Amino acid sequence: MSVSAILRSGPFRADAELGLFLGGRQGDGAVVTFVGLARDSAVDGPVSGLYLDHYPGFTERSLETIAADAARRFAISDIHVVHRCGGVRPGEAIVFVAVAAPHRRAAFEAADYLMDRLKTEAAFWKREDGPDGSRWIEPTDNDRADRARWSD
Amino acid sequence: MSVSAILRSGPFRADAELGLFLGGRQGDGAVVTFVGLARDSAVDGPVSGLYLDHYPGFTERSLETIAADAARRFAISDIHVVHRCGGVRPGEAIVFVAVAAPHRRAAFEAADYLMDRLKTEAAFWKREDGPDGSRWIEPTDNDRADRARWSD
Amino acid sequence: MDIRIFLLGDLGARFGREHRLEFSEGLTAGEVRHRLIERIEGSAAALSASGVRIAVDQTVVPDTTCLAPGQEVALLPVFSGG
Amino acid sequence: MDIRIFLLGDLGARFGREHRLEFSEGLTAGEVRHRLIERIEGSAAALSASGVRIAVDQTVVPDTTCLAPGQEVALLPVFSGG
Repeated sequence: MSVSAILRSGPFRADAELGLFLGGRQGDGAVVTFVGLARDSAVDGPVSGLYLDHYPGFTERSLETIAADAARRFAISDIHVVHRCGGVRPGEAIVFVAVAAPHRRAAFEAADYLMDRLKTEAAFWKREDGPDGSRWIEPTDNDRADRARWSD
Repeated sequence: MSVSAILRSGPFRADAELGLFLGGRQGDGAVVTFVGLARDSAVDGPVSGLYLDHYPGFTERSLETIAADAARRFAISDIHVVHRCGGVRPGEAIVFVAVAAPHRRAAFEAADYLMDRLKTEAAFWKREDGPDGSRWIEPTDNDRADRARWSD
Repeated sequence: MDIRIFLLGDLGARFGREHRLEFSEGLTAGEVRHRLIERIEGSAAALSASGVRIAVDQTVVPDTTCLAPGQEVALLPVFSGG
Repeated sequence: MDIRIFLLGDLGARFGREHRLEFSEGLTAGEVRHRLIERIEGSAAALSASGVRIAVDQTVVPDTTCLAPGQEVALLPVFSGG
């Protein structure tokens, strides 16, 4: 099993990450990926960019813990997580999650679980920048409800 | 909304499909993909290859129907499905599904639904080839149970 | 005009993928199935299995459907899925 | 050796990201919080908010935790998630 969780301070290509993750894979029938993209708008209006503040070391460990928890919980083979920090422009990938498994149900569930954890427990502090200024944001009620679907 | 479902008779690159699907996307926060790979083994032992027989025209329409049903059912923006026919070697992609949505829950659910339908209702007849000969296979009990989670 | 018949999946592998039957007045989808069984030795169990559906011009129909000259018939075993 | 203190997220943006305090015997994590509040005008409500946790050498701890010289303290607002 290979479990990796990586923090990146600049743009990365989700398609290239998928290509590497798939390369040479013969025993797994299922690969599920999630790509979270920075949107050009939010509830409050247009968004010109995001800034993800992080605490070096601490943030990386929060990603690694979430990936390791998913690996323990589901019948999967490999997990690869890439997460941005710093400035992110609309259309760029914020997060890439890939899960490989012999069968698809475990792959879907693990990816879903990873995202619910990452959206609430990854150690980031996110600022949305728009024409009317900036605001620091917290997980939405939806995010918290999604997280609550998984008992600890 | 863009909904496409394509049949391919030769190998394709899932990473390239993802790259095209992501390109220029700014209003959607979530992209979920599923890649189904040909495995090098099955319950009965090693598998040297698959052959997916199809009925030209009829099979394409079965893919299009499934994609259109998913588009109607979930709050998603775009769907792209690529499915192989003919001979497939272990490690090659059999199916690629991508769903883009403003929010991740709909994207996950639509991808999950698409795969459950495709694994039971896509008009293919699949032969597994191995050292002890070939056998034609039907959906597994798991596949049928997964499909039954979605009421029509 | 003849009726063209396709056998898909294992049916095609065992009994030949493409067949032709002479059209005759009142021919039904079910009758096509029976004529194939008569023509192909050992095919009765496989071709009459309840899971084997019949498509006429690419639409699945009941066995009682009447055919017209030049139509395309396909015998479809249970789909394996993708 | 001084205690280094990091304020993350909006706390860092409002009150400065990095601070230093002179270590003194018996200093606790909660005492660091109070000394910062005294030092930074208008920071009381934000720094004492219940959601703001304290990490010492990168591990979240209760306010009663005793510090040692040279340790690193961080004040962590509620994570936004990724």
